[in-house]
Amino acid sequence: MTDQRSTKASRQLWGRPELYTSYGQNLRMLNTRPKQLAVVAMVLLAATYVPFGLPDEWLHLFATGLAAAIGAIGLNIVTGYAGQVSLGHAFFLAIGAYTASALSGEPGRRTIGFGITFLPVWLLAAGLVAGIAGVIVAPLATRLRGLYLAIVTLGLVFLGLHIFKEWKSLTGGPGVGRQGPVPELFGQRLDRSGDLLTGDQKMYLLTLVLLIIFAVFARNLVRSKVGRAFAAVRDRDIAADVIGVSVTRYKVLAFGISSFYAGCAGALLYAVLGRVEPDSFNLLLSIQFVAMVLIGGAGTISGSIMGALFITMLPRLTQELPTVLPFISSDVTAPLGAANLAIIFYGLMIILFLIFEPRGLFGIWIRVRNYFKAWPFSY
Amino acid sequence: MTTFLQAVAGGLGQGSVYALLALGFVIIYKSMRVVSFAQPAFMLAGALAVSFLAEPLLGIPSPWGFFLALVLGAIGVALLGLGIERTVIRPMVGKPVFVIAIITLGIDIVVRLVANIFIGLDVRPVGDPWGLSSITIGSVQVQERHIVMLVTTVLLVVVLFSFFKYSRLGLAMRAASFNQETALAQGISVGTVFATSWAMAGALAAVAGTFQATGAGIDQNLWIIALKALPAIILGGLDSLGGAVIGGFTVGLVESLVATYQGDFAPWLGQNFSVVSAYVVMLLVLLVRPYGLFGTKEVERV
Amino acid sequence: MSEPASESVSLREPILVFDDVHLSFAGVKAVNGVSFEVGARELFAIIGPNGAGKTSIFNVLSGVYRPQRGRVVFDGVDLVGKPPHRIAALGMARTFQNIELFSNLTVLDNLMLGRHHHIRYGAPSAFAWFGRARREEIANRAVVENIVDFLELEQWRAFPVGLLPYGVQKRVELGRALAMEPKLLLLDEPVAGMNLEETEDMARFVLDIRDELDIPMILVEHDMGLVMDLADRVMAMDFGTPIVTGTPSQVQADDGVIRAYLGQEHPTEVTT
Amino acid sequence: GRGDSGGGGGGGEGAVKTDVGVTAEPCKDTPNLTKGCIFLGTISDLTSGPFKALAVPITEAQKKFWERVNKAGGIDGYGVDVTTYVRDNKYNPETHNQVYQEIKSKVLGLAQTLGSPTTAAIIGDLGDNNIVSVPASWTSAWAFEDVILESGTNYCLESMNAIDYAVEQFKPKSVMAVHYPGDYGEDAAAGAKVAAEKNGLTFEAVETASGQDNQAGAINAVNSKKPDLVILTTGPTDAAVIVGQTAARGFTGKYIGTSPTWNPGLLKSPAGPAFKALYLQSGPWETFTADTPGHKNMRDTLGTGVTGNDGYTAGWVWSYPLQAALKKAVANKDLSREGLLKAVKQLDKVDYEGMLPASAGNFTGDANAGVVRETMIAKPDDASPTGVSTVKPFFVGPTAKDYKFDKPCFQS
Amino acid sequence: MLAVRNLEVVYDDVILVLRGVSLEVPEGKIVALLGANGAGKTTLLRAISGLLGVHEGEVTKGSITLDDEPIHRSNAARIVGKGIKQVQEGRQIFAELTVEENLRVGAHTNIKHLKENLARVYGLFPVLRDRRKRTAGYLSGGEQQMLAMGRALMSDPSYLLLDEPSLGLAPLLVQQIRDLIVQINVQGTTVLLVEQNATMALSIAEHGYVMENGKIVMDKPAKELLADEDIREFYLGLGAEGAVKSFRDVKHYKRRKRWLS
Ligand SMILES: Nc1ncnc2c1ncn2[C@@H]1O[C@H](COP(=O)(O)OP(=O)(O)OP(=O)(O)O)[C@@H](O)[C@H]1O
Ligand SMILES: Nc1ncnc2c1ncn2[C@@H]1O[C@H](COP(=O)(O)OP(=O)(O)OP(=O)(O)O)[C@@H](O)[C@H]1O
Ligand SMILES: CC(C)C[C@H](N)C(=O)O
Ligand SMILES: [Mg+2]
Ligand SMILES: [Mg+2]
Repeated sequence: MTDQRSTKASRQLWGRPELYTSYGQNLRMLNTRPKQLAVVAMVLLAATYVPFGLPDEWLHLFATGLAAAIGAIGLNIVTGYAGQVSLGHAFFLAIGAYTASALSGEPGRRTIGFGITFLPVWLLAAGLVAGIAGVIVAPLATRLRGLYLAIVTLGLVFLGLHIFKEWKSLTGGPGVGRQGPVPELFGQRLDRSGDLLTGDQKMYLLTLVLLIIFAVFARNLVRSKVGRAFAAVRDRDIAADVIGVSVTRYKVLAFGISSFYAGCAGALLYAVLGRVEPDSFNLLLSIQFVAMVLIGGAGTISGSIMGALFITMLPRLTQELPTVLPFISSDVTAPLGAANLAIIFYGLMIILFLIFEPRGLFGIWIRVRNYFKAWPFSY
Repeated sequence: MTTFLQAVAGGLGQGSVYALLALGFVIIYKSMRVVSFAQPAFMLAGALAVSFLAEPLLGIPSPWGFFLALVLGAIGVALLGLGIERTVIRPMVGKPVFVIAIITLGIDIVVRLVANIFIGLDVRPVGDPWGLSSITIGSVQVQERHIVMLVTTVLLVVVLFSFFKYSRLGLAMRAASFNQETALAQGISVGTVFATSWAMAGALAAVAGTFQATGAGIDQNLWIIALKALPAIILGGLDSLGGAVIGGFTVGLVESLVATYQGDFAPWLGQNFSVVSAYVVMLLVLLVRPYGLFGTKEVERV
Repeated sequence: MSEPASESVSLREPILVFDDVHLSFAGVKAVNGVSFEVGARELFAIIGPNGAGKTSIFNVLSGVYRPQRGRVVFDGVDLVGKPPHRIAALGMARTFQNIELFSNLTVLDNLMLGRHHHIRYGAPSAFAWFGRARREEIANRAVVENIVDFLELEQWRAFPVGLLPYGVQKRVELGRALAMEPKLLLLDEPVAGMNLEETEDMARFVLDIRDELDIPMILVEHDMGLVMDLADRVMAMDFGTPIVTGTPSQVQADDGVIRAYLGQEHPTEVTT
Repeated sequence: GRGDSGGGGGGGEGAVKTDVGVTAEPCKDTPNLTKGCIFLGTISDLTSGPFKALAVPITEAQKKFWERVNKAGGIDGYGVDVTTYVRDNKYNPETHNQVYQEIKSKVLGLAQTLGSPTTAAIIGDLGDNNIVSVPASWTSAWAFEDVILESGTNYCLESMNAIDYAVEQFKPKSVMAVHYPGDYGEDAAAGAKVAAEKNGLTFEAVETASGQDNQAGAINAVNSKKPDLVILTTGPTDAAVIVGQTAARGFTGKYIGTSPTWNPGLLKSPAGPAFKALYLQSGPWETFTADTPGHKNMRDTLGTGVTGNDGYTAGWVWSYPLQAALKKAVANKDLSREGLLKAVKQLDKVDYEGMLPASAGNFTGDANAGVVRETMIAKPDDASPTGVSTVKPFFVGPTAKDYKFDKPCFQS
Repeated sequence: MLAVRNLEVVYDDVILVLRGVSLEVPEGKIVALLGANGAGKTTLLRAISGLLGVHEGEVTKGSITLDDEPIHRSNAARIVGKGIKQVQEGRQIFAELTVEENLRVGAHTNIKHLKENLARVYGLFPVLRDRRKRTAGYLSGGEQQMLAMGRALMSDPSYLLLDEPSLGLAPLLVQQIRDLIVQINVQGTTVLLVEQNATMALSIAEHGYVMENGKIVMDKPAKELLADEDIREFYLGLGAEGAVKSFRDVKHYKRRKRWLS
């Protein structure tokens, strides 16, 4: 049991053209050369070309998407991995957003503020408060299944909305809102343009770095004992219990971690967006996150990132329709103008997408990969 | 006492809208285990169809023209539901229910937007003859439209229940929802079952939408009311028709009573607490009964 | 038909005492006053008609059902009222009548799940991965590879179990139970639905487990050939109550057992 | 990278200085105005917010207003483009801020930023970047903001006048302000409170969020307290629910709504009879059909295709000061953001073509000097295209006349 | 007569499972289909009863005919309507419905004779009558198997496709099921029987097919199959002299099939 890399050292993983010389190597996150290269290339591109080659408006959008991706990973942990479909994500996003806004807000305004603008402090606090809320809510989840759970967590969103609307000193009230978290790092306001970088560039880089950290952590989690336990709880909870996985414990853990991610994402998202209005934390927001997870592919971290970017960018991309299809009016108010068409297109994309590939973007990637693997044979 | 009865009357009227919506949700759930997020759009489409039909039909003496429009509108939305089921939902049979649920959401977005274009900027009257007029029964002022809504709903529920009782469809629906392959192996045409359920749900949503629009007209945000049916169906149990009706009326009553009394007794709960009161009741029920009042418990055995 | 194992193997110091257990479901008495003991190296079999309560006994043992009455002492610990995962940690492992594998996971992951309570690190180490989590994963992976070898699962290791043939799935389930390093192994119809070749393989593994790993077992099975050939002792039951307990040949000859369960023809005889 | 700032237009000696949002190429719709193109952004409630029925005609009127300016030679040879950067805010401050961030690096100023709470969400940024903006709202906060080019009275004074009028007409004893949260509703409620106190009436404020299903609390408050007069500051759809439902349950008091609370569509709604019986509307200027030169120009420019709506009137009136400021900036040879702001501060008079009192349009400094105090009162009227006809033209009530501003009303 | 000709079935567009299977089930007969796990027996039954679609499977070649009328393009409901009914492998009952509701669903295509058929099934499986109002999912494994069988009989099918009906049943019940199959066959139902319990299947079948790897590798009258040396060794577990071997001996050797490629 103690030998680690000696005896059964070299094993070939099925379907992989590589030889592994130790379990450790086999267990690596990126256990093939092509995977390593692809990820390194992606990160380089994201860290160099994007921030310096694209206009600020797009960076802003990317930053939004990257912050959302952290939330999507969180939802994927509880829904995709642990199988507890939650429509309550908006609630946890809100808790994070408000914790951070209150901590970093200017004291003595209409809304509560403590003036702690140092980013790591409010980010962690946002995650922790949301995580604790998740742990408190989780015991419900152990009693409920499937859509019952989904709709109950939806109830959480509605109750949350009510509280946030009423608690004006925290949220500014409906239709008014408050300033989002103030992102400051070592005395530098990250959302304001400086001599070297614009605010959008800084926020983009910030969200990128944080997303990478959160994604790597999530990836570690899901390939560990904990991730396996989540899958067990998801697929067959009685069997999981019988082989020694405490169902309650792992459901609570999944909710806690997921909410922690949601809290951090909420805080970041609104640091990017700049303004928080309590009505935003509604059913639609929750559903958008579910859509991110499903469109990206449930149960994959990279899928969540793709899904989040896709869902955040799609409305903006459809705005470009008139430039591509000149017969569409760019007049916002025209019945079949770009604004309306963009929404229709958004709906259609979701429909077509999931009909064509219910496993999501990740599924498309798998298809492409399998196609090239099997090429030129069919069966 | 008058206040109480007035609140009950209003609650039952509004509850009938929730009950109809809840029935639609439950019928689809019963046949395919999916909560269809397209219901709000069907509701809006139905009200809209009725508002367009009611105008020319109002030549027929008042309430009858409106009811005729209502029937035609319901049939129209039933057909819409049928068409969407056939083209968009059918290919997804057997796929994870949450994927289908998100697809219904896509349908909702598209249908609702098209409806919005027809609604235009102003609130659109639905063409009902009652408006906000009310009659006084004893000392209680009851809105006429609430009486009509309640009566129609009760009639519809009776018709629906006898249909399920005397046709093979009810059982076939449940069978299809639990195990499509085995249902097929018993000779059940699962496709027909699904199509029927979508058509029925569409028609019910159309009626509910029209009723909701009496008294205030059709606004782009009318659909939000459909979400009130969600605590109703959970309360009653996702796959219980009776539960849907009871849940719907419960939500209506709870809301109305909370709106009436909470301001005096528990103002600290916040001004529009009535809006979320249904969810609170739902949570309380679920603490005791995880499958709602009448829902089927999922069987797990090793 | 071979001779039953000698008495010496069985009744030393029982690992399990099942004492007057009652379990009923809204009127159906699934287990109705059942008592038995299993010896430390024994292969104990339970037979009985469908619905006799065999699986229910397993469910009581593994904590899925809580009996209304009775005592279940496993390795000196009373199990009644303990949740399944605690019982699992005490060293009770089982397979299921209907395969209960995690069908989206690979064979290796399923087996690693069997190691769950042998892996000690928690969520914080899991996030960090490097260090404790990685070390323990590698160590436990080695244990799991031994089981893969033992059950001849090499060629299937990286497949999601949902795609595997039925017989192999049953083997993986056995492997998952073994990965738990149990003190008692419960097998619920391990060869149902298997062809002869697979049944023979399974018989071989069961014998190996007993001989090489020294794990006592309770076997529930309708394949009388297998039960009679392998078991040290057999308990036959009907309607939740034991009819007779004894050596295979004793049980096989019992009139009550023949009437309720075996029927007139001997199942393994063939008329050509 | 950085945003593509469209600046750098107009070279040559003695040229007009520009930075963001002014290009040297002419606008695509006005190739004849060769000096360049001034891009102005519009953020309005165009699809699904509570004020969409008002916002769409506002935006349309402004488009027509600037078309007319361009036809008449533009701003001294510069064309004005208000159609390229139009965004929908759904009357949500969060969305408002988001779309503002999207367009801010491309425009010189905002031809419209609709709503008080929404504009409040970006006011800091507008000030920091010297982005001169025309509000589509009338909150008293604008009197204290340099970059905001407001027109007409504010909700605070409007409500004071409404109460003074009601006191004169039907002698109410109790007043309730039912209002949206934020700088719109709270401003009106603050004014109502001042007037109620001054007139010795009991006063109560009830806040209500937008959305048809959020009105239960307000309806109950009105029905259980039964005030004699309700000052209503919401959106039209919510007003219909409140007025309709309270009337259906037997409420017989009066309502006076601030101008954006009204929409001609209400008369056709089920609540129509209730509105006719109970409702009056206050307003910052005469309705669409009035007889001033400005009103006439507006109607001519819009053409016969449109049905009257006071959204048009508002959009039209609000545009005059920006036209004046742009003119002054070009005359100063400085069309940069800073230059435009400087021009605004020099503006002591704007020609509203008679749509506002002659004194209106003073942006040089003191809030009390700049503010317009006249309002009018109208009542529902099926015969009028806008659904209302004037019952009392421009007047200043005693409360409003003496009121001194030292900060926005809702902050006191 | 039910006839399968040259059938090829593909799952997920790529997994070729049946490679040209031909088989005949003459009216009024019992035909047994044997084969190792994964040979494709269930797939063949699914193809006949029109249930491939649910599994992303597709008939790519060949035909299935019922009295010379092709049925491999019909949908499942229509095939059941023609009197072909499959008892799926592995207790596919409606777990959340009660026992009696399960039986009533079985009668979907034949509600006229609901009462008689219900009585008949309860007569055959008295346990089911006792458990009538119970949720089917909580039945024991064997009871569920009985329910699946009983449900198929509710529509009086003329062709019954049985997929491992003896799986998980007690020896006594296996005998009863065997008698039952004979009995319904005598009453006029044609049976295609897929079984791992070859002894049982061949003892009542007229004709037997052996399938390996998606192909029929042997096809003989049941009597001859019982005499076949390979069948005796690999399906019946009999040694050369006809003696039953003990599982205790399995350690010493591992059998390998000879006829396979
Ligand atoms: N959770 C439950 N709820 C209701 N009844 C149950 C439950 N579990 C078991 N039963 C009933 O208890 C009886 C015993 O079931 P059990 O599964 O123990 O039988 P078994 O001996 O394993 O039969 P088989 O050989 O068919 O698997 C059966 O009649 C069954 O219907
Ligand atoms: N839905 C499916 N998708 C892909 N492959 C499948 C599917 N169903 C079955 N297969 C494959 O087809 C082959 C034949 O399976 P089938 O179930 O028909 O075998 P069988 O002879 O009935 O076996 P058993 O005795 O285990 O029931 C197997 O290799 C199986 O893995
Ligand atoms: C014109 C209106 C849309 C203005 C809005 N009521 C506000 O001030 O917020
Ligand atoms: Mg059992
Ligand atoms: Mg099979």
